Order: sequence, then structure tokens, then C-alpha cells
Amino acid sequence: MTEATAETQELTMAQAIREAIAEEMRRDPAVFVMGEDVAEAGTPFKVLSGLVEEFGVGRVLDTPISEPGFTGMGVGAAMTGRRPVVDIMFGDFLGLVMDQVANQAAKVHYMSGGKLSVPLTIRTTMGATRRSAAQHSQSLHAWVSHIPGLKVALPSTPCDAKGLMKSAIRDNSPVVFFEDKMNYQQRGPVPVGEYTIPLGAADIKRKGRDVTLIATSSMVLVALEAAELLAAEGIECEVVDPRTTVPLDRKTLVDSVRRTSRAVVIDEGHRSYGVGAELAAVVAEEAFYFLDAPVRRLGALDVPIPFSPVLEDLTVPTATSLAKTVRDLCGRS
Amino acid sequence: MTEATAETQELTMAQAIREAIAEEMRRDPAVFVMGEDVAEAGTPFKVLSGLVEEFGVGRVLDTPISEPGFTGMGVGAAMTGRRPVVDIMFGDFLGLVMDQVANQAAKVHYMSGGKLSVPLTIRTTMGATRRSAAQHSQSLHAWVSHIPGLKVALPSTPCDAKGLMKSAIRDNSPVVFFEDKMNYQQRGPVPVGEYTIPLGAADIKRKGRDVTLIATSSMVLVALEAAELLAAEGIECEVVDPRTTVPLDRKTLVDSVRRTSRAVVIDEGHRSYGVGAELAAVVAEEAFYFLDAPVRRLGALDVPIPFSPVLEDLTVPTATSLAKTVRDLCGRS
Amino acid sequence: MSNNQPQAAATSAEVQPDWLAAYRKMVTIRLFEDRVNDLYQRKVMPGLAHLSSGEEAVAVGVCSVLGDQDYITSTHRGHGHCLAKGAAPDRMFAELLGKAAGYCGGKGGSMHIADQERGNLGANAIVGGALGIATGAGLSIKQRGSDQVAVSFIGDGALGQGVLYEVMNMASLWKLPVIYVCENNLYGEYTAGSETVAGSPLDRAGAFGIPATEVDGQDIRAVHAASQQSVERARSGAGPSFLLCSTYRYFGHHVGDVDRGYYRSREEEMFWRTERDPIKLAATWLVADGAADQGLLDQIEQDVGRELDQAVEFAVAAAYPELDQVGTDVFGD
Amino acid sequence: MSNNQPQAAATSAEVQPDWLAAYRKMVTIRLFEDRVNDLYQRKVMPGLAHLSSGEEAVAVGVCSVLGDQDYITSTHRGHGHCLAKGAAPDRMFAELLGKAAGYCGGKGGSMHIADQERGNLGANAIVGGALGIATGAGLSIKQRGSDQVAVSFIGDGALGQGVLYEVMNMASLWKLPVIYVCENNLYGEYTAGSETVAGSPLDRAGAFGIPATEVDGQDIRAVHAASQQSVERARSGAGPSFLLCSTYRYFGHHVGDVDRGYYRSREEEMFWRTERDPIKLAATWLVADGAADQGLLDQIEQDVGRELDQAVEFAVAAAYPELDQVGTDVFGD
Ligand SMILES: Cc1ncc(C[n+]2csc(CCOP(=O)(O)OP(=O)(O)O)c2C)c(N)n1
Ligand SMILES: Cc1ncc(C[n+]2csc(CCOP(=O)(O)OP(=O)(O)O)c2C)c(N)n1
Ligand SMILES: [Mg+2]
Ligand SMILES: [Mg+2]
Repeated sequence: MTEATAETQELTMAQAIREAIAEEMRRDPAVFVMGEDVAEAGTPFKVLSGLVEEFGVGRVLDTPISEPGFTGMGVGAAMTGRRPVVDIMFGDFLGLVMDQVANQAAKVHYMSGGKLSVPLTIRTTMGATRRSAAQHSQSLHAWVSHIPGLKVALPSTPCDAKGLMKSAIRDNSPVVFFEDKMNYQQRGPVPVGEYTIPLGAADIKRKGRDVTLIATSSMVLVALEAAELLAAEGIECEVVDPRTTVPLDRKTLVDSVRRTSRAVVIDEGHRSYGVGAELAAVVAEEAFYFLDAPVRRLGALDVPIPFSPVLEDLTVPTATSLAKTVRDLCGRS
Repeated sequence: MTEATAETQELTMAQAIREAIAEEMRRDPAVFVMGEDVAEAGTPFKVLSGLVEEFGVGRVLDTPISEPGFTGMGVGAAMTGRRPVVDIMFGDFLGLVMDQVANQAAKVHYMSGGKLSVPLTIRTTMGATRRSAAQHSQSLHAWVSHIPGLKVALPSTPCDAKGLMKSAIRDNSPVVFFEDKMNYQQRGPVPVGEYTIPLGAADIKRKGRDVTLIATSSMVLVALEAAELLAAEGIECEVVDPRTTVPLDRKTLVDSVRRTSRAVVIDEGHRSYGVGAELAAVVAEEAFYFLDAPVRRLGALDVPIPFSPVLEDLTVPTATSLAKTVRDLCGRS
Repeated sequence: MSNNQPQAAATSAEVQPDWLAAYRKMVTIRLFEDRVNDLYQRKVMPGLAHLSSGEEAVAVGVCSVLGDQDYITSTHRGHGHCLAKGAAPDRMFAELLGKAAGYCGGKGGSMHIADQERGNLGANAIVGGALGIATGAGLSIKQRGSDQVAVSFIGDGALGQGVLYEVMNMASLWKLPVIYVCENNLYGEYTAGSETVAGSPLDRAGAFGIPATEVDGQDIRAVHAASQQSVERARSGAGPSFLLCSTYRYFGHHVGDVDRGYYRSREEEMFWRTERDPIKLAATWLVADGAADQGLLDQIEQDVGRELDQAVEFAVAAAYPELDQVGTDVFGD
Repeated sequence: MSNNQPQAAATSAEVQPDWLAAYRKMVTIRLFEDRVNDLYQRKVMPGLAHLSSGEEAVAVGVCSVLGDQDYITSTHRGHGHCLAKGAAPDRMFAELLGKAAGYCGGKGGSMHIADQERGNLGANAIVGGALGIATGAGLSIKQRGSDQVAVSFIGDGALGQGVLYEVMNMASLWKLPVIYVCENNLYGEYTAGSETVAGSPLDRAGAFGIPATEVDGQDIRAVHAASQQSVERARSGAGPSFLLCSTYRYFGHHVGDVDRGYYRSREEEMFWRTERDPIKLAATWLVADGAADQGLLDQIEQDVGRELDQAVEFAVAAAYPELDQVGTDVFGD
């Protein structure tokens, strides 16, 4: 974290993200926002409320419902002197733009031998349990994390969201920034004044000696809740938040697991072939000789997210399911 | 394998795939093929040569260059009584169709509570080292393997390709079928007459007691070559080919590793957040108490595939690099 | 054919629809949506829903020329299409509440209701997401040599999605029996179509060789007549057509969109409700033509209201799915 | 501005281009492609390449009204565009051979040459893949208030890609300085455009409010004149335009496409080569107008040939990239 101040204010995640974007737009006239309903509406989640009033429609562009088109335009604008922040309303719509993201944005710098750059930020969402059914509930960060050339951020707190967003906008690589819809109204302390958080630095959200919980995005909150439950039972969890899957701060993850000898990975993507698999594989490989038990993984069930609340609630890891996994792992069940 | 015969013929992978599709088209009038240049041209790789002559343009449809459109049409045709085999010429173009594949094809059955089905096969390619550069060399099977509702096949031999393709076409789920471009001309024995290979059954391509090489698609050949080299040095490798990433035959993989106590996963997707991560995580978790060493992973370097041959050749695992990894793992270096 | 259809089979152009049945269907949609809104406000319905009040004449007019064997695809604003195609309100409400008795066993919800028996291939939560499906259904019809047609309902927002032009091109090339029905309600979410649509939507379809007609979407007779023509064209093998129906949604984008003054005026809303209401307009000429008197129309409204109240009761009392349903229907049988 | 441009800056509509320089540029492209074919046949060039012989007048005619500050995006058939925009043949050949001295350090190859200094934002191996980039460059120009223009070269095959219509819509809405130049060479790979294009491409652009003109792509004067108009329109803030240039590729789809009788006839090829050759046609009127005599034209051809031979020599002798280059340029600096 650069230039952090001691003073803090309480902000929601949505407010923190808006502040980050507004500050960067003030700082650099090349920054602009484009996407569906981003201007007067300020997005359906109201994350961008107020921006068009401050910066005008020239820098906060409402687009047609043309994700491939305007994402591609974001790439082109980024290659020619702008720093676009492109809004993909739901992470589920990434399916429409993977060509632009993976074949164009991610590869332009490399294919041009470093001559062209794509300082593009793509904001999108993740997270289920909003009763939004299968096409509006996915957490697809595994797709972009797999593509070299993209950086991927998944903030879990308002403070991290602001600092990471500012870094994302200033970064000269395309960054895909995942916001968990369930976190938007969550409040937390955010330093007053200018600061950034580097992409590629994990954060230990809670110290503990018995087991490491490697958690991403909203699953950090789940992990902290589980840690609280377990502390009462005498199991001390260390909660590590990678904050970015690319670059991945392997060292912080692995060092923690080497200390605790046990690890559970919790991520809201589908369990199979998800981000959790990489995180688990990394610690299982690099902390192998320190592990007292297999690395466990929790993720969304491998089913499309169902609408019915009674079913949907079964698909996502909870503090209870995580606590149970930890107890098993520590031989306490 | 059902109804296998003892008699075999030598076929290339391309021929085996063509035979499978032709046989299924003869067997079931609902099967048809659509894609770019699939008819007279028989695809750029000539995999489908001869089909239009036998089945006519009504069942072998040349499309415009409209991957999202015709993939979506494949979904709709599948939902209404057809069994389309949709051709996505290069796996890299999956970026254009992930919405149709992940949001539509994969979810229709579940979202409709099992009422509608999507018996769709999507053929596409993978594999580098053809000097085709970053947008024509990717192996993106991780993307689809992550999406519940899709089955994913990656044959490594002509025999498997034929048997798996026939199962894919008959399957009532969408199946994404990855063909390694470098394997098309590779020959192998194929049983004469009717047979299928079930989706979800791994195959042990070589028996060995010292280390398990879990390899997919063309990496099976790399693994077999490495096993040959290592056998000369007294290291006996077992080569296990999952054949499908979904469903995944965890048991065969894990049982092998429990026997050998050591495992290396080799897959041609990018190493990070790739299919190899899942395979490694599965065996590291489920064979944990049997492992003598960390599970190693080889994959494509985490860089866009460069054009220059001297660079491209560095990006993909080879028998040499694999053999070296195995020696290290077995303490023989 | 279903008795719920105003006209059982549109085999002859001469048959006049049962206008009273059509009227009743429009009233059903209107009162259905009122109850959905109520269920939302009373927090009985999970999630959100997009009401089609005000747009009844399009759904009912188009479906009045379709039989059960014909296909439709629908949108996020799909209750009207579903009812017009003959679905039963009780099972629809059950779906909206996530109950096992719902059309999709509660797995789909408002945005994914499908009713396979009456050819409803499903609502879709991806704007333009069903265009491929409908066009593929058209291809399937043509391949099977049946005389069905496929109708794709889309919003004006879908004019922004490139896939529309891809599938219109193929439908035109191959003379597929597909009818694209664009419900132009002037807005996509919170943004006016005038800000997102360049040129002319009619010309767009025309440029792909597809006859395109502007239709007064508030006049069920106009919608019926235009649909009749399109269906005849489709059944005769002459190919696709495009209907641009001007209409209006009375409620917000979804049930939660209450403060909408920033994107459209109360006056505009009042104008459509008072001057252009499809049900009032139909009532006026039904009475004028002597087809009904006000007493009969009032009676219809009361009857429908009572039926719908019973349907709501059924749905509220219905059971949630068994928890093991979360894992079924992922793959086709 | 580059001296390589026939016309340095197109500030005034009155300035006539230097037709002899344009002629020389066309000859350069022709002889360049001959050498590429030769390098392929002699197995000196890795991979494949798509030759633009026969299409020289489009590339040179369009670029004759552009300056270095203006942007182009190019296609898989991009050598002509690259040369016409002023790139040096020696560094281009070096790129095609995967050498460090190439425009992209050997990482891009034929399908990804970019030349940032002359505004070439890159060839693209995804059909239609650069349309977003060019349109985004147009947006960037408009935001920056500069008087550049962005030209997107596409093939007729790209008419199939939905993203074209998405970006044309936005370019039209926002009056972006973009020119879509469609090189209609009658085929996409091995399939005739007549089988894949319904309706009228000109009307398609027109339906999005974009003036569209059919241009004889074999007559450099016609291309020049039409481009001039489009560029003036763009620079004046009036918005995008669309040029449909009829042309022909002399060679196969790529250098390996030799037996092509199944999709086009020798007679057709001969007709274009003899009757419609852009270089011959230009030579005829240059001589008739007294701007050159045959001796001068022969001299140009000889000079260019000699230069290109030296360029080939340079590239063949040039060094491959250092192996550590495989890992650089993945992320922006
Ligand atoms: C591909 C995609 N982009 C964005 C959205 C979010 N969204 C849902 S409905 C909607 C507006 C659709 O407008 P229109 O097609 O006119 O239908 P209407 O709601 O007016 O009936 C948007 C943008 C989506 N569901 N899918
Ligand atoms: C999205 C996509 N689909 C398919 C291909 C394979 N492909 C390469 S070139 C080509 C034909 C392109 O035709 P056209 O645009 O007319 O350009 P031309 O080759 O005629 O210059 C195709 C289908 C591709 N590169 N990208
Ligand atoms: Mg609308
Ligand atoms: Mg072409």
C-alpha cells in the first residue's frame, strides 16, 4: 500500500469503487468509463452514481447492449492513448467478450513485441445467492485467470477494492476486476486520501497458527466468519486473501501454509477446474513437505446455479460448511 | 469400450474422426454437421472430406463466418430434435462462442428442470507448434471444463477419437470435443466395426510402478516418449490418459497414483489455472497419504504463444522436459 | 393444439381468431403481472422479475397464429409470451416462487421459464441469447420437413447484439421459417433506444433480405394480421420475416425499478396507459363491433382474477424442491 | 509524415497523389508477396501466410490519403496494408521469418505484424477481430479532439461477424472518424461469398446510418477518390463510412492452398489476372496520360525487386530472438 494514511472513513464497497474511479478520472483525463446504463443510471447497482454529473457524457458513455463491440472498442481506445474502464454488468456476460478479452486485449502487447499496450480495466461482477438464476450468478474469474497477459483482481473489502481499482486503472496491462454483488453494501474502513494497493500482493486478513484458509472475494468474509466460530473451539485459522489471482503472490500463500501445515481453499467459482484448483495445486506442491493433511477445496457446486432459494443456498460455501471442513481437517469432528 | 472387435485397421486421427461422424450420420438421420468450410473443402484440415459427397449439403452445411450465430443455432437445433455436430475451426475461436456454449448449451437442461435437452457436439482444435502464433495455437479446454453441464473430450489416439466421438454424438448433453491439430496425421490401430468408448473412462496407456504421468491429448504421446526414455534408465512410468476432463474418472487417476506414489500432470493448456491444476489438485488431495513427493505439473508457458519457432518451441512440454521433471521427482538427477 | 390458443391452428388465412379468447389472454397477462408485482412487494417472490404489462397485444397477437407445435423463444420479460403460448398460471407462479411444481421444478425462475409441451423453448436472461436457439429451431424444422414455425421474441435492446445479424443472415440465406418479433418498448433498462440505435431497425432486417414491417404493437388486430402474413410466408418455405412492434412497458425495467423519473417521464407513462392501452383499445372495438358488451368484459376480468388468485394460492402453498434436486438435470439423460 | 506515403497529408481535397509513388507501392506489394510465396515453398518461412497479390490497389489507394498519424487495423491478409502504410520490407520479412529484427521481434509473425510508428495497430488472425480496435481508436481520436482517422480493413468474410454491426452502430451514433474498408475478393477461405452473404452489404452499412459506396478495387484512382471522400467526412466530424471494394486474390487462401479447382475456376482466376490487374490497369493509364513510359515502369519494377531481394537477404541473415524473449512483453510496463 502506498501513501496510506492512518485516518479512515467507513465506506461501502460500492462507494469505495466509485471513489477510486472518480479520483483516477480527476487525476488523468485519459480515463473514461463505458458500458450499459453507466451514466444517468450509474449502473443497476448504482456503483457509478454521480460520475456522469461530474465528468459528463463524454467520459461516462452509455453504450448499446453490445458487449463484444464496446469491449473491443475499449481495447482500441486503450491502444491509442486512453485508459478505458469498461463495464460488463454481470460476470456471466464475459462469455460474449472472451474473444475481445483473451484474443485481443491479452495478446496485443506480446504479439506486437511490446510496442503496443492495452491499459484497459474491465469491471465486472461475480457471486450468487441473489436469486438471479443460472445466467446471472456465475463467478467466472477462472476463465480470465487462465489467459496470459491479463491481470485479475478480486477485492474482498472496501479498502482493498479502492486501492486495487486505482492500481488497475494505472496499470499498463488489461486488468479484469471482479466485484462481488453481495459485497457492494458491505461497509469497511477506507483510508482517507490517496493510496493504492499493488496488484500481486496477498493480504493476511487474520493471523492464526492451526490452519490456513485461502479465500477470495466474498469468501474472505465467509472465512473470517468461520475463523470466528472455530476460534471459540480453539482452532486458530489464518485467513489469507490473494487479492489478485494474476499476478499471484505465491510466497505469502505458501509461507502461511508452511507455518500452519494445513490449508483449505475457498472460492466462489465452480469447484472443478476453478481458481481454487490452482491455489490448491500451488500450496500442495510448494508446501508439500510441511503439510499434515491434504489441501481441501470448497467452491460452488458443479451445477448451474438454480433459482429456487432452497437449492441455490446449497451451491455456495458457507461459514458452517467451511468450519466443518476445517474441523475434519484438524481431526476435531 | 462396447462391441470392440479384435480386428483392427490403421487410421490417422483425422480418418478415425471422419469415420465416427460418417457412421453416426448413417445411423441417425438427425445427425448433421455445420461450420465454416466443412462441405466441399472438408475443413482446412480435411477432417470431413467426403462427407458432403455422401450426405449432401442438407446435412453438411457451410456457414458464414458467424461462430456465435451458428453455435447458437446448433443449440436450438439440438433442442428440437436434431443432433448437430458444430465445427469451430480453431479452439481459439471459443472466445466468440462462450456465451452460447456456457450460458445456453450448458444450462438449458438444468434451467428447464430437465425438460429440454441439448444433444450437441462441438468439435474444435487445440495445440501449438504449428507456427500459427498467438490466436491460432491455444488449448482452451479449461474454459469449458469449468462449466457444469458440458462434457469435454480430448482424445489422444485414433482409436479413442473414434470411440469418443461416437459417444459424444449419441450423448444427450453438449460435448466439446478437442482435436489436437498436431495429431491429425498420427496413425494408430482402430478396431474394425462398430464400437464406442464411454465418456468418463480414463485409460492406462502404459503400465509402470514408479511414477504416474497423467497426460491429456497430444501430451499422452509426449508422456509415452518420456516413459520410453526413462524405462532405459530404470524408471517405470505409468501413463494415464483421462480422455475426458468431464466426466473425470478420478478413481483411475487416484488409484494409479496411490500405487506409484508419485505423479506428474502434463497438459497443453497454459499451466496456470489450467486443466492440469484440477488434475493435480485431485490427486494431491485424494492420494495425499500415498504420495512420496509433490505432484508436479507441466503445461504451456504462461505466455501468449509466440510465432518465432525458437520461442514457440519453448512454450510446450516435451519428452525431454518431462523426463527431466520425472528424474527430479524420483531423486535421479 | 391447445384450447388455450385463441385460434387452434392457423392453417387457413381466412379463419378469424377468437377475439374474446385473445382478449381474455391479454387480461390474464395483465392481472398475472399485477400479482407478480404484489408477490415481490410482499417479499414472497425471491429475486426480481420483469413485467410485461402494457405489451400484451404483441405476445397474444403473435401467438394467436401459432399452434402448440410451433416454437417460440422468449426474453427476460417473458411472462406474457409464456401465457400467450398457453402455459398454466399456477405452474408459472410456482416457478416464480422456486417451487417444485413450477415448469422447471423451480430451477429456472422468472427469467428461464420454459414450457416444452407448448413449444416455448424458454425465456432467456441474456439479451439476444435465444436468437440462435430460435433460428436453430427453424433450421431443425426445415431439415425435418415439418410445417412448424419458430418465433423469436426480442426487445429493442437486442438490436445491439451482433448475433442478431449473424442469425438473420443465415435465416435469410437458408429461407428458414423464423419470425423475429422485436418488442420496441423504447427503452433498454434505463437508456432510451434513441441513444443506442443508429439508422433504421427495419432497414437492418431488410439489408439481410428479410421483409420487415412496422406494427402497432398496441393493436392486437394489427399484430395478428402481420403475424399471420409472416407465418404464412414461413410455412410456405419463403423464409424469415421481421416485425418491429411498437409498444410500452408500464412498470419499471424490473419490479424494483420504481423511481424512474430520470429516464422517462410520468407524462409519457400516462400517455401510453391511457391512450394506447392494448386491452382498453381492444375492449372499445369489441364493444363497438358488438362482439361483447362491457358486462361480459367485466365478467372476464373477474373470472380471470379469481383463477389467478387460485393460481397464486396454489403456488404459495406448493412445496419447495427436494434438496437433492440441486444435483439432478446437470447432464442429459 | 512518412516519405513512403504517396501523399504526405491529405489536408486538402485538391492535392493529387503522387501516382508514380502509388504505382511503386503496388509493385512493392506484388513482388513482396511473390517472395513470401517463394520463402514458403523453399521452407524458409515457418507456418503459412495469406498473400494479397491482386488486391494492391485497395491497400495503396486507401493509404494514399492517410498520414502516419492515422490508424489502420489489418487482417490475416495484411502484408499489403502494412506496406501501403509505410512499413519497411526488411523488417517485415524479418517478422515473417520469426527474427528479432522483425516489427514484433518475431513474436507476431505474418498474421500479427503491427507497426505502431506508422499507425498500423496490427494485423489480426480473428476474422473481424480488429473491428472493435479500429472503432475504439476512432473513439479515442474523438475524445482527444485530434483530426486523425481510423481505417479498418476487413475481408468480405467479416460481413458474417456480428461485431461488425455492433461497432458500426456505435460509430454511427457517436459520429466516429472510422472508415470500414471491405475487401470483397469473392471468397472467404474456400467458400464463395454468394453462399454466405444474404441481402446487400451496402444496405447493411446504410441501415446503420453509414454512407456506403461500392468501389472498383482494381482501379487505384477509384479507391483513392472514394477514400478521399470518406477521410474528409471523418475529419470533418461527420462520422464513419463504408467502402465495399471489389477485388480478387490471385493466390490461394494461404500459400498452401494450391489445388483450388473445387471452389473457383482457373478461368475466373485468369480473367482477373489479365483483365482486372490493378498494376496493369494503372500502367496503362499512367502511360496513356504521359505520366510515365514503359521504360520507367520497368525500371521501377527492377528497382523494387532489387530492394526486396536485399530485404529478404537481411531477414534470412538476421538473428532469431534470444530465448529469454519468450517470457517478456506478457504484461505492459
Ligand atoms: C447480454 C446482456 N447484456 C446486458 C444484460 C442486462 N440487461 C437485462 S435486460 C436489459 C435491457 C434489455 O432491453 P430490451 O431488449 O429492450 O428489453 P426490455 O427490457 O425493454 O423488454 C439489459 C441491458 C443482459 N441481460 N444480457
Ligand atoms: C473468427 C474466425 N473464424 C474463422 C477463421 C478462419 N479463417 C481465417 S481467414 C478466413 C476467411 C476470411 O475471409 P475474408 O474475410 O473474406 O478474407 P480473405 O481471406 O478473403 O481476404 C477464415 C474463415 C478466423 N481466422 N477467425
Ligand atoms: Mg426495450
Ligand atoms: Mg474474402
